[in-house]
Amino acid sequence: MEAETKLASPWHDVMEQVKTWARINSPWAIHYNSGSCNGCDIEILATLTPRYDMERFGVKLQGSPRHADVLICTGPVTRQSRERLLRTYEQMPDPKFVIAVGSCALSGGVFQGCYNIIGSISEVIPVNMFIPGCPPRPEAIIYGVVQLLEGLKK
Amino acid sequence: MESLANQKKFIVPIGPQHPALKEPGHFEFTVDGEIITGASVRLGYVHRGIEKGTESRTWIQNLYLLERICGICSHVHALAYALGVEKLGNVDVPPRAQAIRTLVAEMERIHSHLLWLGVAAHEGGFDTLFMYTWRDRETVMDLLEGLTGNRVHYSVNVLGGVKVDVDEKQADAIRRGVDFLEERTKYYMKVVTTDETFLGRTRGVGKMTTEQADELGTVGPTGRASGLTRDIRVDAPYAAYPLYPVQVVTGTSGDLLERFIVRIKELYETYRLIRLILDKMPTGELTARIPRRIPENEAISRVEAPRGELFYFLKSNGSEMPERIKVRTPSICNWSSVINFAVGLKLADMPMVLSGMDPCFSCNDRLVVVNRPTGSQVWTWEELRQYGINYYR
Amino acid sequence: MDITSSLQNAEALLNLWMHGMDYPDLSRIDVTLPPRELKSAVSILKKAHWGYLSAITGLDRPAPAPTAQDSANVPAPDGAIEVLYQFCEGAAVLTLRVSVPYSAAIIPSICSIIPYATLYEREAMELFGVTFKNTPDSDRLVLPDDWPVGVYPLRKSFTGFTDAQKEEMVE
Amino acid sequence: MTTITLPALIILLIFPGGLFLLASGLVYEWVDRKLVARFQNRVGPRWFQPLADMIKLLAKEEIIPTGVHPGLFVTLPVAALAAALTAALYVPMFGFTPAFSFRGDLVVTLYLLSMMTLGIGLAGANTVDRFSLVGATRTLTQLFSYEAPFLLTLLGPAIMASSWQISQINVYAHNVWWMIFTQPIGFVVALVGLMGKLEFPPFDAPEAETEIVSGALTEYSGRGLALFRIGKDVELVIGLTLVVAFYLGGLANPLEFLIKTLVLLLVMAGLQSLFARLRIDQTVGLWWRIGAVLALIQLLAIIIGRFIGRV
Repeated sequence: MEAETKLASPWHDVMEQVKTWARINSPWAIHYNSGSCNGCDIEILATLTPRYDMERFGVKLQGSPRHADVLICTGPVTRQSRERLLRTYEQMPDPKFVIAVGSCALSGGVFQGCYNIIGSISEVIPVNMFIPGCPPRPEAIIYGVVQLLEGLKK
Repeated sequence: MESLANQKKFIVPIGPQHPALKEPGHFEFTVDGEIITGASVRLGYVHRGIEKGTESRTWIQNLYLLERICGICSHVHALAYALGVEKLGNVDVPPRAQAIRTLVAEMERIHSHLLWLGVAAHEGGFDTLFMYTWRDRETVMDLLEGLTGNRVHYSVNVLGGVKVDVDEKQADAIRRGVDFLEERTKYYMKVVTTDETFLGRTRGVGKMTTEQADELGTVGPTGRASGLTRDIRVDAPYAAYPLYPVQVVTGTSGDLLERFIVRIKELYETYRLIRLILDKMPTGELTARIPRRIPENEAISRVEAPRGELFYFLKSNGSEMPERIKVRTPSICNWSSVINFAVGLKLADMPMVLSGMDPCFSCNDRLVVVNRPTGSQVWTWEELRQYGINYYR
Repeated sequence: MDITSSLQNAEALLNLWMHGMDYPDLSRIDVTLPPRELKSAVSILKKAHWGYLSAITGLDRPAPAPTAQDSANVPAPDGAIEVLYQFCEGAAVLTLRVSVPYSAAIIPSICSIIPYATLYEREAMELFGVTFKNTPDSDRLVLPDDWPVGVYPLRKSFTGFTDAQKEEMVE
Repeated sequence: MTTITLPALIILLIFPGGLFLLASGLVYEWVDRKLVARFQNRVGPRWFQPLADMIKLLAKEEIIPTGVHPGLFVTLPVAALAAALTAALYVPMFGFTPAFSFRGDLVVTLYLLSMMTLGIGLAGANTVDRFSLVGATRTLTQLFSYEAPFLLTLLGPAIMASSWQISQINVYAHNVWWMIFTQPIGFVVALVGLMGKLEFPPFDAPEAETEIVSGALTEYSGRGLALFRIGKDVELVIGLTLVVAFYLGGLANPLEFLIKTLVLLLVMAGLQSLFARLRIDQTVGLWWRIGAVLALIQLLAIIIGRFIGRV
């Protein structure tokens, strides 16, 4: 958190807690596929469907990076989509978080060594939460998101 | 709309992201007045260099690499590759393994068609149908997970056979699941053919006659909706399809509505096939030995993926690693057919034709560069659609 | 139309290049022919409605490594790129094999006959460095925009970027 | 009819006006999202979700993109929300008599509500981003298409009550038989018009998430977006009260208000999940061909009815 000017009164702590509470309970997400085999993408979309339904935790898939707090990205960043991934990340307003889903996003996965990929997402943008698995189950993705939100509490 | 420095330069906005079904692409039309004179597509956002990767991995490692080309038809890629390698090493696979491979291929077809039905409905703004289809798709995902242990990449294939067996309990679970899905598919057929707003978006859109479909080389349900009876399971039966004959499902009118209907009818056909396979499952062991070094040879293996014909060309040079593996995915056929189908059409028709041709197009980038002789402009897909609407008003 | 009958009439159609034919297995015919006769063969197939073009595959056949006893005056044989045009009719597969040396890798484009071959040709152009004469569209298909010109990834000579090149790529 | 008059300031800031209205807007948004989710067989958000969304958006960094008139960019959301809030003063919120009502406040309320949509349209047109440009054109095209039929249908009860004052129409509707039975067509067009005004599916072409990111509001983040979303919620509550006051037999006490509006919201949520999104030309076509004609027929029927009645 950027260092805010310290307000003397306890009012500041209350405001801080309310802000954190709001951020935990309504993490809007945007999903970016930087070259994934879309196995992870259909699992991310499956988390929004009736059986798993991430809307219970307030997660809503947004269209524009301007509206999103959490960037869920998949795939071993291909050279072509590297710049677009950066642009998406920069367009998102603070405070923003990045979740890398799938072993490709973590380490280039099975495509390690192919000539057109850069490897993992963390080589392009800072990542807050890694969710391994090829593809991770929807429960694992939800667990990852909840863990990220828990982390916010501190 | 800012004009471009040179026509070749194109700006790719970060559009709404979908589970991009193959490479997210990007279209470019050259227009003379209102008639499209040329069109081209630019892929490459998901190009990872897999074919080069296969040349530096052994035959067995390649199985896991090629399976991850596409998350929705992963079994079909592995099956085509395994059949090709078995042809190279001329190994014959026990019939029970072939039957299990066919069973998993058909279950994956259900999973892919239901997914496409949901995404197409979501693209047309019909979210309830999207939620319903994806909820029912969970049934087939559970069955696949029960059978193979994983929801998406099942890794059922091993060079020379299968590493998964179907016991009686799983067979009953699959039969019950298929019965439930058959009920739901009847409901979807009713929804797709009667819901007014949905018909408004799909009837008469992107009409393609049989000759055009053949001329443009469309494959899979998109071609069959125009009456092109091209289905590798019938033309060149592979795995266990000779034992379980398939009836080709074709439509006649060739518009987007017909493609919905053809895919839903194919689901009925798949349910029948699965029940047939489960009833007449041959016995025997599951794998056959395959040498580590495949003798020098060339092989072609063609398989019917949910989206159309998947073409594998394998070449070995006697070593542990393949000399060359060429993968031609079905989507590239549908894309190249759109490119040529677009010439001569009016620009105003293009948005509906593109989304009509293969709904997974619509998850491509939203940018269309219109190169007019007077100077080129960059339009978003939506502006093209807007242009189409004003043009017709 | 079972396999043998469709193979027979494929043979009949292409009897001009009878010498180049061989039968790797019972459902395939390979016809090797020089680049300049490619278009006429393809148009014969098209007129007879024999199947459809399923894929264009590139094969890199690098020059055999110059063995020790090769005397200096014999110029090292130039590597070749072989392009396979695979046509499918039912279960039968007819492959037209065209091979061109590295130095003069030019093949006439068949897009005038089969319009949808443009994507396959673009891909082969990018990845193998074969140029298809007067192909309608020669933009890049799959390789990224910042890919160095003249580097053809699917050739055997390409063994990936050195780390230095990778660094300068990433900024 | 309970005639409670509260000191004007409290009305404006606390009770039927400011804070309470915002809170009810949030509650109605939650009810709507929960119902649509339940229709789609999903669990749906928790009760405090809209509140959390709003606070989070307010706490987010506000990005003012380049190529945008900064003054306009900031004031538009405020103006839009202000228009929506003032419209609430003339409407019998929660069954209480409207705080301020004068002859002809029906037209003023409708004008204020469409000021809100105008604000969103201008916000979209203000930026350079192509998606919001298209979103803005769509919002405005849709505004011009549903405005006329919606106004005509609200004229019906006004003519019956022979007054332009919402509170009088409310009193009249309370005494006489429910207008929904005497003017069924008018009710249907008013309901569908309300859905068009609030851009619920099948009329959500202006912010079609799959086609143009989020339409006119693509460039907004943080405070601007929060204000616009709150404005939309308030518009939802006001729209519901208007249609209920006119067609479902007036509003006398808060309990009646709650029951009737929530039932109407249930009907609207059902309609929302039934239809696919209509293309913008289909929506405009639907409105002008069917909506306007039906509204005119209904109006004709009322005028003839009254004429026969008086003779």
